[in-house]
Amino acid sequence: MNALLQYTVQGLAAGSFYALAALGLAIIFGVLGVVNFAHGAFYMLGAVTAAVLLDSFGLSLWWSLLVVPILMFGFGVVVERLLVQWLLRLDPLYNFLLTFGLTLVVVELVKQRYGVSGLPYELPGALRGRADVAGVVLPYYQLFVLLASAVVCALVWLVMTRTRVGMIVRASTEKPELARALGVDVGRWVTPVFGFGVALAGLAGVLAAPFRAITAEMGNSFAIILFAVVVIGGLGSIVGAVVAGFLVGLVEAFGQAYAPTFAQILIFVLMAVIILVRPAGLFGRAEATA
Amino acid sequence: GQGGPGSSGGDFTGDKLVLAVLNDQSGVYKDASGPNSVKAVEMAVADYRKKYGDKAVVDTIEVTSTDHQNKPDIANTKAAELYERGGADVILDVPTSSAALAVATQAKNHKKLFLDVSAATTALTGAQCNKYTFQWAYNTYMLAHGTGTTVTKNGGKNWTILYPDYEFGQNMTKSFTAAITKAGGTVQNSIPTPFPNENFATFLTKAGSTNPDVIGTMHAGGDLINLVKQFNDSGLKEKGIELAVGLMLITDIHSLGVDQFAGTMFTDAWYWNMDAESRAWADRFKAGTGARPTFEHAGNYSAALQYLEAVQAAGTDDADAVVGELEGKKVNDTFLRNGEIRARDHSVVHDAYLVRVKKPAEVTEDWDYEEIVTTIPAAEAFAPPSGCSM
Amino acid sequence: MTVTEAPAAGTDAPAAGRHPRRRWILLAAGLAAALALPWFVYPPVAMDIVAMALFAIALDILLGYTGLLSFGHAAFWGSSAYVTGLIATRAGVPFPVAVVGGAVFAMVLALPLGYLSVRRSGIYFAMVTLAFAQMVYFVGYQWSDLTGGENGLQGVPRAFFGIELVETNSFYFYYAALPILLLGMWAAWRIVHSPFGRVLVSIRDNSQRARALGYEVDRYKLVAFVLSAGLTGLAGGVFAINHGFVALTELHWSTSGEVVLMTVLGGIGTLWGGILGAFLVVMLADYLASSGFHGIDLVTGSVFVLVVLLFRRGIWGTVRHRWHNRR
Amino acid sequence: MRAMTPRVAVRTRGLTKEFRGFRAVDAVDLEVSEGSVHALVGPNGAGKTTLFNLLTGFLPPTSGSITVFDEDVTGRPPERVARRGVARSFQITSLFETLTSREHVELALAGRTREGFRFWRSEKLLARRRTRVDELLDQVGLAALADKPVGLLAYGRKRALELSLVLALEPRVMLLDEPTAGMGTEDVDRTIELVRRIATGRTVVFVDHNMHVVGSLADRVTVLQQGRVLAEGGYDEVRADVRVITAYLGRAEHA
Amino acid sequence: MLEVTGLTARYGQAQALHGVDLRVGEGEVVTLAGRNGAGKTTLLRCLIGLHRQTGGRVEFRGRDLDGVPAHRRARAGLGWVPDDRGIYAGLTVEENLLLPPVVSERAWPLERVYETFPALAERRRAPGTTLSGGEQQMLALARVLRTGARLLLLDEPSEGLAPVIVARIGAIIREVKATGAGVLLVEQNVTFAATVADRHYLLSQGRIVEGDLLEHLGL
Ligand SMILES: Nc1ncnc2c1ncn2[C@@H]1O[C@H](COP(=O)(O)OP(=O)(O)OP(=O)(O)O)[C@@H](O)[C@H]1O
Ligand SMILES: Nc1ncnc2c1ncn2[C@@H]1O[C@H](COP(=O)(O)OP(=O)(O)OP(=O)(O)O)[C@@H](O)[C@H]1O
Ligand SMILES: [Mg+2]
Ligand SMILES: [Mg+2]
Repeated sequence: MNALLQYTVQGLAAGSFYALAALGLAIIFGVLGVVNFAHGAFYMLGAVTAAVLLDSFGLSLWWSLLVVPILMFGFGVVVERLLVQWLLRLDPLYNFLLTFGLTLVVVELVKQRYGVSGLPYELPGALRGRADVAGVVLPYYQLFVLLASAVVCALVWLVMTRTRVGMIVRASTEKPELARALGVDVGRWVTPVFGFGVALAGLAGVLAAPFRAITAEMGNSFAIILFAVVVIGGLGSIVGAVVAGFLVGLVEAFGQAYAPTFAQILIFVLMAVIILVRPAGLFGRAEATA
Repeated sequence: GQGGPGSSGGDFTGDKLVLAVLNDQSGVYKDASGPNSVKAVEMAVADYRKKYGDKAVVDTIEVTSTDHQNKPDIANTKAAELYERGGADVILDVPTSSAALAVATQAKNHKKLFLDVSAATTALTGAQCNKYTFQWAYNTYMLAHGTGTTVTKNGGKNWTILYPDYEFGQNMTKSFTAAITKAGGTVQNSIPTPFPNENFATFLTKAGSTNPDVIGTMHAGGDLINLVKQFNDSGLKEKGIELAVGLMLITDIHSLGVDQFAGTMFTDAWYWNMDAESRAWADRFKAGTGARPTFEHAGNYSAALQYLEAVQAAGTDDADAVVGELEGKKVNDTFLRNGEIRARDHSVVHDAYLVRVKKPAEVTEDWDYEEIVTTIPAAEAFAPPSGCSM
Repeated sequence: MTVTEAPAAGTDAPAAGRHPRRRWILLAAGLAAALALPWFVYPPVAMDIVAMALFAIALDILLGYTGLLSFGHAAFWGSSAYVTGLIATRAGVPFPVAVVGGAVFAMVLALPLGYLSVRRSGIYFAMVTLAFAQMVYFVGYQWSDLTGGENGLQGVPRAFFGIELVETNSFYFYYAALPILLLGMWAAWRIVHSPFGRVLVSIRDNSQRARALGYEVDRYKLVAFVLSAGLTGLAGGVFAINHGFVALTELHWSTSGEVVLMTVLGGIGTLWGGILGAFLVVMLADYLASSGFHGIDLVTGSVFVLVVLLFRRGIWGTVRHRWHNRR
Repeated sequence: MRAMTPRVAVRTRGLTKEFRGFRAVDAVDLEVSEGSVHALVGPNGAGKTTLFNLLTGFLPPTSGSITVFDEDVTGRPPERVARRGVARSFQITSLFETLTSREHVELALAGRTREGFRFWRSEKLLARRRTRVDELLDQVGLAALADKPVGLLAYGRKRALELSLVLALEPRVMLLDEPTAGMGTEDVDRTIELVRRIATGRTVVFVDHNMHVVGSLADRVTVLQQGRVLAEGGYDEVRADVRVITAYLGRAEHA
Repeated sequence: MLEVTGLTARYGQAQALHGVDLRVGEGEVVTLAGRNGAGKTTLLRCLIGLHRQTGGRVEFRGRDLDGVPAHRRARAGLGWVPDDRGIYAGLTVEENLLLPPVVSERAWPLERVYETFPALAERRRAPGTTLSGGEQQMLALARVLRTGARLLLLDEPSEGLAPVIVARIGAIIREVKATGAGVLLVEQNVTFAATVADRHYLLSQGRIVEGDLLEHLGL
């Protein structure tokens, strides 16, 4: 029983990273129609930036949680202006390929600059330690990650569904020409949204920094699992991304506990099953007919 | 060139000697060997020249470097190309077991030398050994045996092993289990983990649930760092459970910081600050590269140097003649202590070291991370030859 | 927010070649180039180029002509390589037989994977194939008794009716294996310029409409998928024999990405583009590995970005487009 | 022309389609006799296109059944229905952007054969029916534009091509969704002529809001409203129906 | 209000508009008729700024529009109803209505929109594209009315609509006209056009041609 609870907490904590990053991926897809292959690389950049800031300026985790997403936002804006925007009106596959190429470049550059063995990162004192609740060990940091990710996800969901910004942003993507002809300044919105999605990935990266190996390659397998997450949740569905993120975290934890050999395959099997049973994903809208 | 004084032109194909470093210049093993291995080999060439001066049997010595990108298929093609077209007399380094095994096959087919430094698989000197392949620095047996035996003898009787579920991890686990059992300990549980993997929380919970004295991890690189970070955050350390690491390089400690690893034990093939001779060499190395050497860098230096010595003795680059010079030779150099190039299986055996990672307070300079606990004599450090027929 | 069925090829890839005479000239030139290649390029690398070219062409049947981006073709390439290697190692048959065995296996594997994948289109298809390929990769990984796991399948022989020259010399081996690959390319060419190819294009442009005309879209996609996998398998098998060994890399998603790069670089929906793309990518990798420049991904990635941004039609496609619009 | 007791070409029983609780088509019983021209009219959103989608298999019904010449086709996929001789045009133009008009018609002609799977044959196989293709294109006035990719054609031309594709399938039952939408008066009249010509010996069901078209073509008219059949009968009969006037035609048309 | 002189436009090599002259005054409803492919849609897209003009001049309320981006033109009071209706699948009916910004005091409040189009009120929470073709047309029209555009550019608004709805649209156009706004109505349904329009233009192969409209169309 304790073990079950323990695995649940660990699964949710692991799911926090997926949920946050997948949320960014889903928003970018929902708004720009871009499946951002580079999302894993942006997650990695978030972690690396945090590590570099700590090393060079002694910037603590708390500051990094604020500063890195802002930097990543700026980076996302540059990427969108420089690259992504030119392909927005084309088949989404082009941006998939573009960001695939971008991933190779970014990962390689980080490798060249910071080596491959990883960067050190220290957990701040306040978050060290753990609570022991009836035999279930709850490290403070895992709880913190869980909380932070839940709050951010909820906020984002509210913005996208309840505000005019969210609405404009959705319209701008679906038919950018028409939106312009209706008086919406599309260019003003697409870029910040992309930046925002990137910032979310960066935030996930910062949260992961004290907890995971900070290497240039850290985003690679993460990205593939993220795809599974958004397919399970339904591409472009914000709720779906978050729920599926936590779900995949749980599947991973329980898979590792009870079928370690198949733990990796399990997530993809889940994805295959979802595709067959509910092709649009748990929360996705079905593709229109005729 | 037409051969200067002392050269005996005709005995060298193309009138020159080509040492080809084939390794990962850009991927995960870049820091551990990578470009600095090339530097180490160049140091060996310089030292050889200095030592023999006019008496050197060959004038022109080239060092080339090739990136196998950690892909065994590229390693395979490149090795063939180096032997056939690049004029390579010897290939050095080659991390990643799969790549090393592929290169060994090429060495055998082309009847040219291959001195492996950075790959750990015992297959190179076991089932897949051949006349032209040598394993210079270490193997999984050495790693497991040193740590498993010594830690158990020091009181860590009950073990749980976490290993990445691929051949390296499985081999390491087998070797560890054998060593631990032989030393009087028990392995309660060995838990495979996916590879690569980011999230070890569940595995650590499982590993800790039986309250072992030691958790042994057979992970390397990024996985190892993930695991250690999560181990430190899991509370297992406070429960008095120790962590022993199967394979670790000084670059891992450097990247993660000493305090994360403080107290962790592992077996090293060489440490740059272990004595004055090593230190002197490491200082030269640092002057050239700006970094401290890993044992793989030193191993490459040693392999290149001994190869050149053998060429000097043979007076030719003919592979069979050089192999003849190398086989059975007893050597001592910067890297090899009490070394012997075993003729039976081409395993280069030498002293190994059980080391402990220093506490942050004990660190007095950059890269000063290790403290040698025990020196494991060459005869014990490596397994006797088995399974090799050339 | 719906996923468009639109083709990756955009709207300017013509349905089929409409210039038969020029086609024959090109074919002759291509054949001559293939025959001359090992004189100029290290033969095993030359062999890689041709094998990769067939791989890219096979992918293009899906990407360019059916509008399906498979990001998991490494599954067929790699599994055929393994099966070819295993047949060659264990049965000792002449290598063409082993290669055909590998290709057949790839097609058999493509049946269930294709059956599931073709239910989705557009970007979903890319992600689903990527995921399935990842599963195949893990299976290859875990099943190390058979595949050798991390170490790969070592020592695959090159048996060829006891003709020693071919078996030991990669220059002669090239000419022994070339016909298999050329046959595969010819098959691809035949497929896209067949009635079947026309239906594929119509599915790419508008699958709903194709259904209303009576075409069972999913079945056509599946057949295209299996054919593509078969040709991929042919290429992967030759590749395995050429190298004398098979690595897990062949199953890895980076291999899937690499072949997509070749196809896109050369030009989607052109076939010839795949050949050109394979040539450039393989030569580049080969050159960079010994150039002292470390960071092949930097180059590969930049090429990807530039091509997608500036020459979406790919090199071949751009040239052809210019040619068409010249008048 | 018509047989004494015409067979029923299309019959639905209690056909219903719900979208998340919203009934777009509600228990529709429809009978279309063989060889007749049957118009489906009704206000926007009445469920006409949805009914077409059900009849052609593009949507599975929530309940109810569909038979074509006494064969149950309920729930069959579109291509299977098409092979039973039921062909449709689309309200929103739906073509293959990179193919030419000629290639479209060739594909349509091959749709009922197995030729599409012949990946080992040359595509010249499809060009065999050249005269038939030319004839079909000529019928809709596209002969001169036959070799232009349809992506470059104006909207009205595309509508005409839609029609020729339906014709090419030589269907026993033709479902035309607003065949004259977006056409100028001249083209409308030409289309009426065309439909009348091809309707001989075939069964036609069509949707159109142009009462002129309905009046010129339809033997029978079914009026749908909110997914239900509001009225059915001959054109004049339906036109005079008070319920139809209030719900659909309005005063303007009445005048 | 709108002055178009010598407007030309092309698609690649092909010239689509060969110098169009056209004028719409305040409170005026002007029909633009012409056969399929005549260039009507192209003309409207040039006016709203989605297709680049290659020559000529477009003046709206005394201001030259050349180089003005589309969203500025919309804010200046051009309201476009595209031929494909342009309804957003990702937005609900109500969001579709609320998307464009209000540009003048003439704007219809939401209540008035729903009163006029009860079908939209009923389905306000449904995704826009689940509406039927006709409902979508109404939504597109309602959307520009809500912004209070000064000049409506309607691309075949009666296409595919039931006569009763067409009549209603006629009434709405008259209402718009009464508020002083102008309407440029692209229409093939001449019978309908005749009931609302003050003047007619006939476009043929990218040119405005002289003569009586009805005669030209053979009526
Ligand atoms: N994207 C395009 N590329 C090339 N030519 C085009 C394009 N769109 C339209 N055309 C051509 O421009 C001309 C005018 O087209 P336009 O759509 O403006 O006509 P229209 O009068 O609106 O016709 P319809 O009544 O069918 O809507 C046509 O000949 C058409 O073929
Ligand atoms: N995929 C769908 N999801 C939800 N509702 C739908 C869907 N398709 C159609 N509807 C609804 O069903 C009703 C009937 O739509 P349909 O398109 O059949 O009408 P129609 O009679 O063809 O109208 P029109 O003459 O305007 O084309 C409409 O209210 C529409 O909103
Ligand atoms: Mg309809
Ligand atoms: Mg138009």
